[in-house]
Amino acid sequence: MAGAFTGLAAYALVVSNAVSYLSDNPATCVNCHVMGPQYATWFHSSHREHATCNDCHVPQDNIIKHYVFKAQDGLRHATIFTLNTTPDPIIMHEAGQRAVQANCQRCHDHTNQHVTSGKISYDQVQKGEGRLCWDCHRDVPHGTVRSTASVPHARIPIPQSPMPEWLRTITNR
Amino acid sequence: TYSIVERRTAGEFAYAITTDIDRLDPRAEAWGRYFPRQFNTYAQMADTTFRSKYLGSQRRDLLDVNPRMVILFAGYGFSRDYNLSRGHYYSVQDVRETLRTGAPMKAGDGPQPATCWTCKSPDVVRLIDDMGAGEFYSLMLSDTGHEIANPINCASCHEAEDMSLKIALPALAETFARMGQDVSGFSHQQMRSLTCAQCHVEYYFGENNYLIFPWDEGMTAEDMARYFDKRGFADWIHPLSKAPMIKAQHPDYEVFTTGIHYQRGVSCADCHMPYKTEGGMKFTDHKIQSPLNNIAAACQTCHRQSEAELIRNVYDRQDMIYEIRTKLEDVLVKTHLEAEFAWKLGATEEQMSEALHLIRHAQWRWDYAAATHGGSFHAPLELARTIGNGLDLAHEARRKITAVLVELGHTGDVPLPDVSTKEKAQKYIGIDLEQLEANKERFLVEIVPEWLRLTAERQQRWDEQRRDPDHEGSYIQ
Amino acid sequence: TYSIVERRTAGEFAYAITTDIDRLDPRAEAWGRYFPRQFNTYAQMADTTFRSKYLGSQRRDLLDVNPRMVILFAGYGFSRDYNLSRGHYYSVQDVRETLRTGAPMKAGDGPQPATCWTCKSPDVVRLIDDMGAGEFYSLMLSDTGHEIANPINCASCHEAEDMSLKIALPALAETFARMGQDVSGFSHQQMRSLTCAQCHVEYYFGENNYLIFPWDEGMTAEDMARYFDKRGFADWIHPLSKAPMIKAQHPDYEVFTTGIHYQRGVSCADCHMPYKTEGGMKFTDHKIQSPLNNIAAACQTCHRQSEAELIRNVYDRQDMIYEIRTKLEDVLVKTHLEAEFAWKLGATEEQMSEALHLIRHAQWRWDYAAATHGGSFHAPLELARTIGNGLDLAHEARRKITAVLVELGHTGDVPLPDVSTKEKAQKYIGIDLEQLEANKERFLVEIVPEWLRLTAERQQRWDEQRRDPDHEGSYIQ
Ligand code: HEC
Ligand code: HEC
Ligand code: HEC
Ligand code: HEC
Ligand code: HEC
Ligand code: HEC
Ligand code: HEC
Ligand code: HEC
Ligand code: HEC
Ligand code: HEC
Ligand code: HEC
Ligand code: HEC
Ligand code: HEC
Ligand code: HEC
Ligand SMILES: [Ca+2]
Ligand SMILES: [Ca+2]
Repeated sequence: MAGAFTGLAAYALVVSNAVSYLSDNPATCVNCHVMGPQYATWFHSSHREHATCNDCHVPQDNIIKHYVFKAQDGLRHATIFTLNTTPDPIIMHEAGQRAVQANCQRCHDHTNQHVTSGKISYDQVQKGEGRLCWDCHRDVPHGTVRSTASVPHARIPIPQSPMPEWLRTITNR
Repeated sequence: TYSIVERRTAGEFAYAITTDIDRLDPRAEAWGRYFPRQFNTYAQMADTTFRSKYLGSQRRDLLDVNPRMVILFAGYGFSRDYNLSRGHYYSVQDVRETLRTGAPMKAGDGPQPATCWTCKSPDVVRLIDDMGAGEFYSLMLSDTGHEIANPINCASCHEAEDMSLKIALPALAETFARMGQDVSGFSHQQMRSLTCAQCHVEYYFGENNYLIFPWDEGMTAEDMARYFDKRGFADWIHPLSKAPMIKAQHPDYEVFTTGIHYQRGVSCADCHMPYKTEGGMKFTDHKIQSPLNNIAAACQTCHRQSEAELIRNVYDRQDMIYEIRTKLEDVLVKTHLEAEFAWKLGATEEQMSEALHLIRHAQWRWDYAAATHGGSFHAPLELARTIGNGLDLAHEARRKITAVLVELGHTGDVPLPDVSTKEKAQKYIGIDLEQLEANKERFLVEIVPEWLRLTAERQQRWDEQRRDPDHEGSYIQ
Repeated sequence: TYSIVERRTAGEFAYAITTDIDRLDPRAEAWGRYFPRQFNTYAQMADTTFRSKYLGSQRRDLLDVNPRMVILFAGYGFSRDYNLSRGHYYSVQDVRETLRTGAPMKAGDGPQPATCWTCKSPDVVRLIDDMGAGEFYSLMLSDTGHEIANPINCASCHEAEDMSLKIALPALAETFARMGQDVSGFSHQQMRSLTCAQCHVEYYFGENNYLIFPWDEGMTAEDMARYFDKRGFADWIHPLSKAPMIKAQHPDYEVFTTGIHYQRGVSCADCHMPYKTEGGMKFTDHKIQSPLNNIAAACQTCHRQSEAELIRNVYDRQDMIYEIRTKLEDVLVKTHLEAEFAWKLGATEEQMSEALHLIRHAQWRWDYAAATHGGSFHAPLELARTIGNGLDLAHEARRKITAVLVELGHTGDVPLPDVSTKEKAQKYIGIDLEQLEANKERFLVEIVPEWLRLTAERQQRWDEQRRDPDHEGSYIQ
């Protein structure tokens, strides 16, 4: 029983490419097509040349936190994706927002060092004591519309199908 | 059952499907076979439980909620019966049931022309394809009752070949053509609003009840008023004030285009038919309804605020518009009643003419704001502006009538009847609701079943022809 | 390489610079020495060339643009002189120059109390610190002319120690205290609007010209009207209609809080003092002005539309509000003049009282919308709602007066004077502009230079004390 469960879990992890969470290549995020809009908007943003998904979305201050966060997040995403309960639209969770805010500040510390916007933490924002970077920089980097409606014809790297060709032909009939 | 494996690739083979749907098939089921997701969400419109502060899918008796409308619409169908809409699924049924269509017991009976069906059913698309628009409009609603059975659905908005969006009814295309624009040149994004603009617009009946959208001078309340003035058009003469009135019907598209969402490129479908995900597939939610019943998909794709805050934003705007709209209604009601009093005292047409023109214009502005149910959110500022102008005109009209009364020797307050409830108001203007309801009941019991029988026969014939390998051409005719 | 931990502590020292600025030093230069970027942008306010459709920094004679205001403000200072503001840099100079402050040739002369200086200069902060607010307000403007010299600047909004934002003037803190709130509890984010709310708010003078913000019942036009009614307060009695009037002065903050930007957490500083980057470093642009002169920083960080489109958004809203506001003005002007006519025919107080109360309320609503120059953009819908209600009340007032006229035996139109230009209107209400201007000229030539001389002396003394190593305590006293 336990073995079967482990096996299933392993299968889900492999097939859903959850392991790819450990990589920094943006294309791995798009392994889930639900990430398509975010990829497409990022791809066309000024940040493409400077910051990958993980530069923003994963804590960068501490190596252990970095991987723990990745594992937790990756597992949740993989599970939700597998269980087919993806919320629409996807909206960043608290932990995610905390990490992103810190990452904006990490890179743009110099620019923001003499103004209060540079010192506002996620918790202060919750208390109404300031705003998140992307409250003003609303288009950075994903634009203001978080759905396929914004990028209906966006070209994103299509993930390699894990299905064998013959099986696909049959299922698709 | 889905697997992760399938869902990852599901996105790839979306709609290159060949169907055998006839483009004129007016039945949702016939199309729905190929598009189960769209059909299933479409069918959810049968549910009418949702109710927001002012709107929603529950039928609400608007005359009961707001009896002033009985006086404002006196002499016109809307003073008999006016409900909040229940949604596309009920479009045909609601036309049959409203007291505005009376009880036509035989073909050719009034009060309404076939034109009323136009925005209620894709059966109309079929009939117009067959006989032409002019011919169709010149019939009576009762002539065509047995032909019109399917509520608004797929054929109202889609091409059968590739499911692209289309303008299925003639009036919108004709209107743009008059203004030198070709609907076929509109982009897909524009079509996401223009399919709605086939119906959610102000209209009037021209010669032989021809359906026309009065946009030649522009789409604001002032522009359309000018259009009607130039043509000396009136929908009816108000029996109390004797003012030549213009009825505004749901100028949703017109008002929407003056709002910030339109200006930022947001379309009707973005809020009323947002994308939905099912098994990793994005498709368009065909349950067309109040977005307040679906905030997450309808608003939160663009706005990060909480549901509660977004709802508050909508209600705030609606509250503000209703507040000043009600002020305008109060003045208009008094003005009609005082005008009636002036006539009783022997006022002449000459004395009254200026005031009547002002009443016509003030009430038109009010109606422009009142008839567009979503407008208080779609473009609140434009409506507030229009209502502000209406208030100015209505008070001016009342002022003129007071002056006439003084000329006629009456000073001081005018004795006004009690019209504070739907019953009292309808009684005052001479509506015998019980009688109308009894007639309607007879019509629904005696006539409609026969219409439905003929429809069933016809549709069965289509299915047989479709299955018949020897049948040539369209299975619909 | 950074670590977040390091950086966050670094941030806290950002402005823990030790300066020798005295917190009461009212001179921008004294602070500016340490903050050249902020000072330089502050100094750019000297430039008054920018002009938008309705606003901007150019001085414009609003009575000339809109002579109706002369009638509406008859009997009150604003019918003499009312200009579009030029910006903080000119605040003191504009008070000296406006005809509203007359020509006080010696200390103690009227017409205005020292309270007028309050929102014009950080010298007031210094004086109040010294003598207390009550004492200061009870003086005359002319008593204190030699003490008030520096326009609004750093000391109006900042603590000297760490440059954090502060409420330097007493009225706002007192108002919140009355309502049970403590300003020191407000967050930094709120302070980005509240520093402005020290001045950009409706106010009135209570006993001994004490400065009060009438927010105890709330901040809408209706709420504040209720506040004044309860206290039987009137700023002045209108000489034509004899209505007890309330003047609305720039309720910018109040109106702003009803708009979507406030509701979404946007603060005054975001648009009027956006960040600016110089050498990759952000700082706050201290050129406080119309954001239309700086769309890129003020709007485009949040909105990706083109400059042209954003400007159009602003003008659209302003146009709509001005359209209905003007309608309201027209009715109000006629109502005052017809009321004057009724008095001339011998109307009694009893006959007129209802009408006068309505005039008071209608004009208050108009003024609430007119006096907030940015309001047509900050919260257009709230202003439209308020104007709509004003229209209803103004027409009702006019109606009442017509009824009085009929009682007095007058029917038909009232003969109205020609008040279509500033000159004609001022002549009608008995303003001798040439005389007022001549007096002002004498005041500016004979009195103001003496004030400036005393100021120069005082400020020089401060500098000497500051440089004097033996001087103890504050170099300002
Ligand atoms: C296994 C499929 C899958 C992969 C691979 C994936 N995601 Fe997700 N992601 C999801 C799903 C499903 C959700 C919605 C879950 C939710 O809202 O809790 C989601 C939500 C998110 C969110 C918003 C919710 C939150 O946690 O704050 C972010 C941010 C995000 N993903 C970033 C990424 C990044 C960065 C990568 C690549 C390193 C990535 N995702 C890879 C499936 C995936
Ligand atoms: C420059 C920083 C940055 C980079 C790089 C970045 N993101 Fe984001 N991401 C953000 C911010 C900021 C938000 C919140 C945006 C919002 O809600 O307006 C966000 C939100 C999201 C969300 C949640 C949707 C939402 O609107 O809340 C997902 C999913 C996501 N990002 C995935 C990705 C993926 C996948 C990549 C790489 C292809 C990526 N991000 C790259 C900053 C970044
Ligand atoms: C890994 C480092 C990194 C992170 C994390 C990052 N940025 Fe950047 N960002 C850059 C670099 C490098 C540039 C380009 C600077 C240039 O071109 O001069 C840039 C450019 C920008 C710009 C100016 C260009 C534009 O797109 O408008 C803005 C604004 C900006 N970032 C905001 C943000 C915000 C907000 C976040 C967090 C959501 C963020 N950045 C996260 C490195 C980063
Ligand atoms: C209150 C609004 C606001 C907040 C909050 C804010 N910014 Fe900015 N930011 C601005 C404005 C305005 C500018 C100047 C834009 C210009 O110069 O046109 C700017 C400029 C920048 C630039 C330089 C862009 C360029 O084109 O050179 C970067 C990078 C940046 N901000 C990053 C951030 C980061 C990271 C945060 C959060 C720590 C943040 N901002 C928070 C308003 C804000
Ligand atoms: C063929 C005419 C027609 C077309 C096309 C049309 N509508 Fe309608 N619509 C109607 C009619 C008629 C009703 C009222 C039906 C009833 O309640 O009897 C209605 C009702 C509605 C309602 C009210 C629903 C409720 O729950 O009360 C909404 C919302 C709506 N339509 C939106 C749209 C949108 C969005 C589009 C385009 C995507 C559209 N309509 C296209 C005719 C049309
Ligand atoms: C140009 C299109 C159009 C024409 C023509 C039209 N309608 Fe409608 N009708 C609509 C739309 C759109 C609605 C939904 C309005 C709403 O509630 O927002 C509607 C709603 C209705 C409803 C349901 C709600 C109610 O008002 O009680 C009835 C019944 C109705 N129409 C009857 C008629 C009749 C009778 C006629 C002919 C006199 C007619 N319609 C002509 C578009 C049209
Ligand atoms: C009132 C108008 C209207 C009606 C009625 C309607 N649709 Fe649609 N339909 C739309 C719009 C708008 C879209 C979105 C098109 C786009 O932007 O690609 C759409 C999209 C679709 C698509 C494309 C895939 C998708 O989900 O976006 C299919 C398939 C479809 N509809 C099937 C149907 C079927 C089947 C029916 C009848 C049960 C139907 N439609 C009734 C307006 C309508
Ligand atoms: C496709 C994107 C999109 C959708 C969907 C959308 N909005 Fe908006 N909304 C916008 C844009 C763009 C603006 C204009 C402001 C701006 O430029 O950011 C706006 C403005 C607003 C405003 C301020 C305008 C005003 O009248 O004061 C409100 C409130 C609002 N939206 C609420 C909603 C609600 C509620 C819904 C759902 C019923 C919704 N929006 C759906 C994009 C959208
Ligand atoms: C930005 C979002 C948005 C867009 C775009 C939009 N609407 Fe609406 N609509 C709403 C909201 C919110 C309501 C109010 C619903 C309520 O109060 O329950 C509404 C109400 C309505 C109603 C009345 C619904 C009812 O329950 O009776 C109709 C009909 C309607 N809209 C049609 C349209 C049409 C047609 C268009 C395009 C011309 C359109 N809408 C565009 C958000 C939108
Ligand atoms: C101490 C009082 C005071 C404070 C504090 C104050 N203002 Fe002012 N403001 C004024 C006065 C007085 C004027 C008119 C000065 C003149 O033209 O003579 C003015 C004028 C303005 C103008 C018109 C500028 C122009 O070019 O015409 C703007 C915009 C403005 N203020 C915004 C703000 C903002 C934003 C804040 C807060 C960050 C603020 N003010 C704080 C008193 C104040
Ligand atoms: C509560 C703060 C406050 C008080 C008290 C105050 N003002 Fe002002 N004053 C302002 C603000 C804010 C403005 C800018 C208004 C605008 O143009 O938007 C202003 C503008 C002005 C201007 C320049 C524009 C014009 O109106 O011609 C003059 C002159 C002026 N005030 C004189 C006075 C006088 C005289 C008094 C006393 C009767 C006074 N002020 C009392 C805040 C105040
Ligand atoms: C009308 C109000 C007002 C006046 C007058 C004013 N400031 Fe500011 N100042 C602000 C605001 C608002 C901020 C932004 C504070 C924040 O959010 O951190 C600010 C920020 C600052 C900062 C912090 C760094 C930055 O750029 O954000 C400094 C330093 C500063 N001001 C100096 C000055 C100096 C020097 C003067 C006089 C020349 C002055 N200020 C006048 C309102 C004002
Ligand atoms: C700090 C961010 C921010 C700044 C700066 C900002 N806005 Fe907005 N604006 C918003 C938000 C948030 C909304 C509300 C709509 C939404 O939720 O997207 C909005 C709404 C609007 C709307 C629609 C509301 C309405 O009245 O219909 C307009 C128009 C607009 N902004 C124009 C401007 C202009 C012009 C400027 C510059 C003078 C500006 N904004 C500055 C964030 C901002
Ligand atoms: C979202 C952007 C935004 C915010 C936030 C905002 N304003 Fe404005 N403000 C404007 C615009 C746009 C104008 C119109 C400028 C024009 O027409 O030239 C304006 C005009 C003004 C004016 C008249 C300017 C003149 O040229 O005479 C004053 C004073 C003013 N605002 C003060 C404030 C105060 C005080 C606050 C906060 C309580 C505030 N504003 C918040 C955008 C904003
Ligand atoms: Ca009509
Ligand atoms: Ca006042």
